[in-house]
Amino acid sequence: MLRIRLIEEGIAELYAEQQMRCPVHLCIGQEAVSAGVCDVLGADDQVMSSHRAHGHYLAKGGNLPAMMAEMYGKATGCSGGMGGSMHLIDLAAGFVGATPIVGSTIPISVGLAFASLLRGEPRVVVAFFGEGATEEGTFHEALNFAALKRLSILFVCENNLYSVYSPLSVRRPAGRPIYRLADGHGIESRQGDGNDVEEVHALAQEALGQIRAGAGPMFLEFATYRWREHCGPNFDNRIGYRTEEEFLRWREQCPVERQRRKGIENGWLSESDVKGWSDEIRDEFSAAVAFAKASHWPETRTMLDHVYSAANSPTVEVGRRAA
Amino acid sequence: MLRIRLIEEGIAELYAEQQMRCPVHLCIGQEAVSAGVCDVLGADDQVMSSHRAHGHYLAKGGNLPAMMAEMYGKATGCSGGMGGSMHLIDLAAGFVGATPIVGSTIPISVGLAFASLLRGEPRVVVAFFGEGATEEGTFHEALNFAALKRLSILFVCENNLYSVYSPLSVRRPAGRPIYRLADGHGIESRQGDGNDVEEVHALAQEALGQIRAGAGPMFLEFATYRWREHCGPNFDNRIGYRTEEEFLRWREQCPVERQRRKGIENGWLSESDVKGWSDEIRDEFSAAVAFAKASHWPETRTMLDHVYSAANSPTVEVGRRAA
Amino acid sequence: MPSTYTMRDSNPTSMARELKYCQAVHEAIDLCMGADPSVYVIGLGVTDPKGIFGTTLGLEQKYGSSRVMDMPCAENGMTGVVLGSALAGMRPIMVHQRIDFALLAMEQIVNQAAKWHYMFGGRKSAPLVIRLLVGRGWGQGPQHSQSLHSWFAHVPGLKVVLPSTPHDAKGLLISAIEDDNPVIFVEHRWLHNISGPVPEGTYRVPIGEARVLRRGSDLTIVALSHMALDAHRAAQTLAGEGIETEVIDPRSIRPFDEQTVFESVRRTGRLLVADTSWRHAGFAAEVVARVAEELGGRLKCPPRRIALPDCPTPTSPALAAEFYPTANHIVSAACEMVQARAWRPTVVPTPFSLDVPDPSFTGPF
Amino acid sequence: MPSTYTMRDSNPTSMARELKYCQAVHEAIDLCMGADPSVYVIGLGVTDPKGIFGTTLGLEQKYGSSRVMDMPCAENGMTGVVLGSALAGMRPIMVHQRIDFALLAMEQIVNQAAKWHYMFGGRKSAPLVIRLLVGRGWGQGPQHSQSLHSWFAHVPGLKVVLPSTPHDAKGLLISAIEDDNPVIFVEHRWLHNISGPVPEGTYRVPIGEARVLRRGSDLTIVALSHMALDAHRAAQTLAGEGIETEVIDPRSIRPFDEQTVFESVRRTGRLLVADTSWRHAGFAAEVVARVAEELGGRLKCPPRRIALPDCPTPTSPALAAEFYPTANHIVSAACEMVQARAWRPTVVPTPFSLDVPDPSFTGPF
Ligand SMILES: Cc1ncc(C[n+]2csc(CCOP(=O)(O)OP(=O)(O)O)c2C)c(N)n1
Ligand SMILES: Cc1ncc(C[n+]2csc(CCOP(=O)(O)OP(=O)(O)O)c2C)c(N)n1
Ligand SMILES: [Mg+2]
Ligand SMILES: [Mg+2]
Repeated sequence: MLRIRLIEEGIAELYAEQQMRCPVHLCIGQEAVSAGVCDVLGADDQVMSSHRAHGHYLAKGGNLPAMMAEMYGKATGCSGGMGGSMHLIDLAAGFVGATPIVGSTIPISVGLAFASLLRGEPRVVVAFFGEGATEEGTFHEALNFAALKRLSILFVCENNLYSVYSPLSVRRPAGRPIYRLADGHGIESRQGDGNDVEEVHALAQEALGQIRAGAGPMFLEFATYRWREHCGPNFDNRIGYRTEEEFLRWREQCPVERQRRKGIENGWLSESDVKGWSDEIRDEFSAAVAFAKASHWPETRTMLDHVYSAANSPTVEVGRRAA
Repeated sequence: MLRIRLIEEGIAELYAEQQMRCPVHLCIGQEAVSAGVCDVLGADDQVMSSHRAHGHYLAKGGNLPAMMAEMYGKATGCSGGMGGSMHLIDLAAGFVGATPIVGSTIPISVGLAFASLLRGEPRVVVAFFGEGATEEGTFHEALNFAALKRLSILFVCENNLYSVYSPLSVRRPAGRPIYRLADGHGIESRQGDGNDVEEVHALAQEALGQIRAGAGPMFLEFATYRWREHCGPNFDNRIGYRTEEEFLRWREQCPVERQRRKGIENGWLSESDVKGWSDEIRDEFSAAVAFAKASHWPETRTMLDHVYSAANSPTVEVGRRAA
Repeated sequence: MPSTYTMRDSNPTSMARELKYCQAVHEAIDLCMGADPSVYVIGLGVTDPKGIFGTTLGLEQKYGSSRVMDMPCAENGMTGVVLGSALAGMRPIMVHQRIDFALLAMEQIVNQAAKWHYMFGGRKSAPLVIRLLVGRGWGQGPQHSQSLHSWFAHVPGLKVVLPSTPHDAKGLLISAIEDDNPVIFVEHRWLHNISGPVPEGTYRVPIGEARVLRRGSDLTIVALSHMALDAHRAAQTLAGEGIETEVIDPRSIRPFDEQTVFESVRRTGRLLVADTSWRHAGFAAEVVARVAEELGGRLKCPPRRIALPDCPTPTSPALAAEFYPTANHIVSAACEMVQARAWRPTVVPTPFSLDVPDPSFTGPF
Repeated sequence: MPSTYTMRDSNPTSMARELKYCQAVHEAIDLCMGADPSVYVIGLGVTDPKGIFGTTLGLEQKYGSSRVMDMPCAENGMTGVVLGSALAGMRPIMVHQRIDFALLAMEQIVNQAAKWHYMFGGRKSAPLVIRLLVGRGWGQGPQHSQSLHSWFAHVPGLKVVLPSTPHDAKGLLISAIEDDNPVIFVEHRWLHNISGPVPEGTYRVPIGEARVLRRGSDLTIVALSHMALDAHRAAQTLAGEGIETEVIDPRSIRPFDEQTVFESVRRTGRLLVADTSWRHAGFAAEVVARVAEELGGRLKCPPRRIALPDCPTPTSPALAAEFYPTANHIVSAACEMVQARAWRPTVVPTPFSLDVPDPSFTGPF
């Protein structure tokens, strides 16, 4: 959690250099969900995410230098520079992919879980998404199928109150909580404080236990808040779609700070622990950035390399210039 | 209800002549829903439907000769022969349209209701659809918006257990009733016997009352059963997707017969009433068919006439041959 | 009049077994399922008594319901599901009974599946076949008969095939299933009943190779999908008029085998393209454009296209005959192009009439 | 280097007021909303502080939140809602910040809206404008920068416009809003900041009329959307090399004004088409095909197309320059076509660089 925070802050700081030339959606303020959920996952479990994916990628063990190189558009990036911040992947870590069309990775995650069922593989899949994604029809189609096949999938919705600049009030009927949609599909659901990593952890653990026991899909809705602008490194509480007060209220619920305080109050954490970790993380981040910056660009002659997989592709060779 | 039944049976009989050259989806067995719901609607209320639309069209007061002419592909058809059975319309009767892409008229109906809200018009819109349509994401998108804006719309789902040949068991999780999806969206819902026209009527009346009072959308799920094949005039209980026994059980619940029996037992209906009406309806149907058969075909030179509305169309005239 | 139309190869292997197109599709699936346990079939109706016009009949019984399965009516979400399963090692074959229904699934097909391999730098491929059926006749009408293959052809990352013979249907479907990329497999409803020679066992028709259905020196006809039949039939009539046409079925429109077309047009000097869709911004334009770019100055007459009139499909049977171009249209165009004479043949041998493919086809559906 | 690029008319009305393209769009909406209470605006972000790149800023304040409104993230369903409202007398303007998001709405747009008037025999029309934005640069990547206008052009029942100047943006949007048919209005993100003369008040640019941006006798360049800017810039360079190009912006690709193109190519004898999308099965093919059909034999050299390479949009800025064709590509092609010489200009005056439209544009978004 601290690691995600410091890395995201590091990105925010460096973004002004204009060398990360792709849209970034930071999860500062929401780290507890990534951290708490992924902590209960095994190496073989799989995760997918959407545009705001850094936290999920890192928490699942995604390679940091490869992520930074991806953001710098380098050939050493996790997607070879083809994807940028919105298209992260680390198959070795079980991070199967993130793409930025709202809602679209939810059915794909269900497909992973479906394959596990067909292949008799015991893993659990976690689909992370924002509350905006629950407005897309494909979310419902995915939930229905997951429920129908009783798939081993955990749906994790980070309800940060906004979809870009749009508050919940213009998007769903007042008084109808998000998790109730999952109930409608017959999927067991829980709501929790997404800024309390222990609560997230506990709910995730309970859910994973049930899912692994074969109870079918579960749905967790976590209340949380994004601190920075929807897309980009800055604070934007002054542009009018939300208030500074609201932000300050939520900042008091900082998941990192709450956990730090709890640890120190309860004696299982010391300031010097935090300091030590922070230094380590900053070093790790600096090294990743250095790696990214030093990496070479994808060469233009490779631009058409990955349009098609060449393996098992009994296709007549056609000119590279066009289809 | 009797009228719908006799007309549908008349269509089934004539279909073998192969002069109605378009797919037809008969509602025999399901008439009580059309009849019971539309009975509580006013002339200014609006209805939309899908592929199985004859009952809704007729119950809302759609013109019968125009419907028959449409099925015969004639220029006098309600859609000028361009649409056939799956594209019925009668604007004068408040039947705004039916199209056969599963689920797609649901959001369009919501759009009608939204326009009523924007324009301050007090009407209620009814969207008829099968239970298969509730699997489409667009159904959920439509329900969410209707709930958000508290629109004056009644969703009527005819759950006839099948989507073409597919039973419910391959399409939604066991034990999760359809109406619960509407609950999930915060839309009040009821379930009823769709083969009991009085129950349908009562539920529709209650719902319409609430909606007219400004309570927002409501959802009614009616259990019913289609007697004939999904598409076409025949019985198909022997081809394997359902049993003759199931069909016979449902045929005992014939909505027309139940109502007839009730009327006669309670003395407000006589056999001669039924006989008289039946004869009238058959005459009306025969006249409509005669009109349809005698009507002229759309002329080939009109084929490109309605691609674009010419009214308010400040478009440079281009050759008719191509765009 | 035969009850099914048989299109023979220009070099028929006379010993070859004949199958219907729908049987050829069925056999391809059957063979691939037998060979590779990761292949599965999913789609509305694939397990039903009609078995997608016979193409999936009996497969559930043979391979079990975890390999051949129906699905909820949720085209976009289920395409995502199928894609996800492909990322996890399965090789799904998804079926939509009409291309029109797949309009709901464009996001998953075009944004996700088509780009998956590329946008993740080649880390993962998405082996996935989507069978899309094109409806026609018996009042299918505006929403059940579109032929939107040119859309898919526009999108890098997809492969798009539309075989017109049973032989190619089987060979291309096997190639498609074995391919590690998403392949759009377009089947015209009126092809399902045609018969032709189909070898036994597994064989592959490479994706991206056109097929010359008939050799000729006067005019090259490039005809897509069901139009290949009309072109073939027209060619017979034209031969009687002294016009020798070369008929090419591209079979794949992404990748597109331009060389075969160029080579032919270099010889004939004339190009006619027949498509099952609308003319404007349709695939026929691509064929004409490529030839114009490559051989512009060397053509003996301007190229031409035969396609649908610029309107949605009208439902009335009275308009079906006018809406769909036929072998007659091809014959007329060819006469004008080659002999500069106007001739509209009154009768061309055709098993088709009005709005049905052959007498064995009666409504509904 | 100017901070915004100004494209002047070949016959500039020197007194005319200048507006940015985004302001022109804004003014068109504002005027139509003022004139007709049934016009309303809906889309993700139309009421937010950015106001769709300024095109809807302040409209909610002026007309109220029942006429300018945000919506749930539900593109297909909301398109159905918007269509339904149009059937009930409203004149909606729907906005999608990227064409890529509208892939979710293809069913409602193509099956329903496009065909409504036709399939019900002309009983009802669906007046409806869908603004689709095309992204580019700053790592928009594979799913935020597609240019799928050719898809819509293929579909009878739709009208499709893609203006390249502020003047045309305003005039065509007013025509679109007043039109009783569904109109797809494509805005390239990199056009929003360009300036040009825009008359005050309501005026209409008819849908289906091309605009000649520049007269010339040696080569006709048909350039779509943002490529019209590149073509215009290339034309200036080419003039210095003794090549006079005629630049045509079709502005509408359904209906398509072929006559203006034919008339031009008849004079110049040469055709180059520049599109913002992929070449294969894209709209440029239609332009080439029509010219080949009409003027085939009379061309002085084969026609050519300039379009995107056949891959999804790569995100890395290192590839952006290679991915997007520029004025340089047009200059090179023109030199080859007209003077049969290979020349790749090293510098063409351009306010653009790498992956951003002009220096005032910095990420994110
Ligand atoms: C289908 C689609 N529509 C719209 C967008 C534009 N968009 C990008 S992120 C976003 C907000 C999504 O909100 P939410 O799911 O709550 O995630 P959050 O950004 O709050 O983490 C939107 C609307 C998109 N990417 N895809
Ligand atoms: C989007 C879409 N997918 C599939 C179909 C094919 N189809 C036509 S009717 C139908 C069954 C729908 O079932 P339901 O909604 O329950 O209506 P019913 O036929 O039972 O009245 C299907 C799947 C279609 N028309 N549209
Ligand atoms: Mg959110
Ligand atoms: Mg049903």
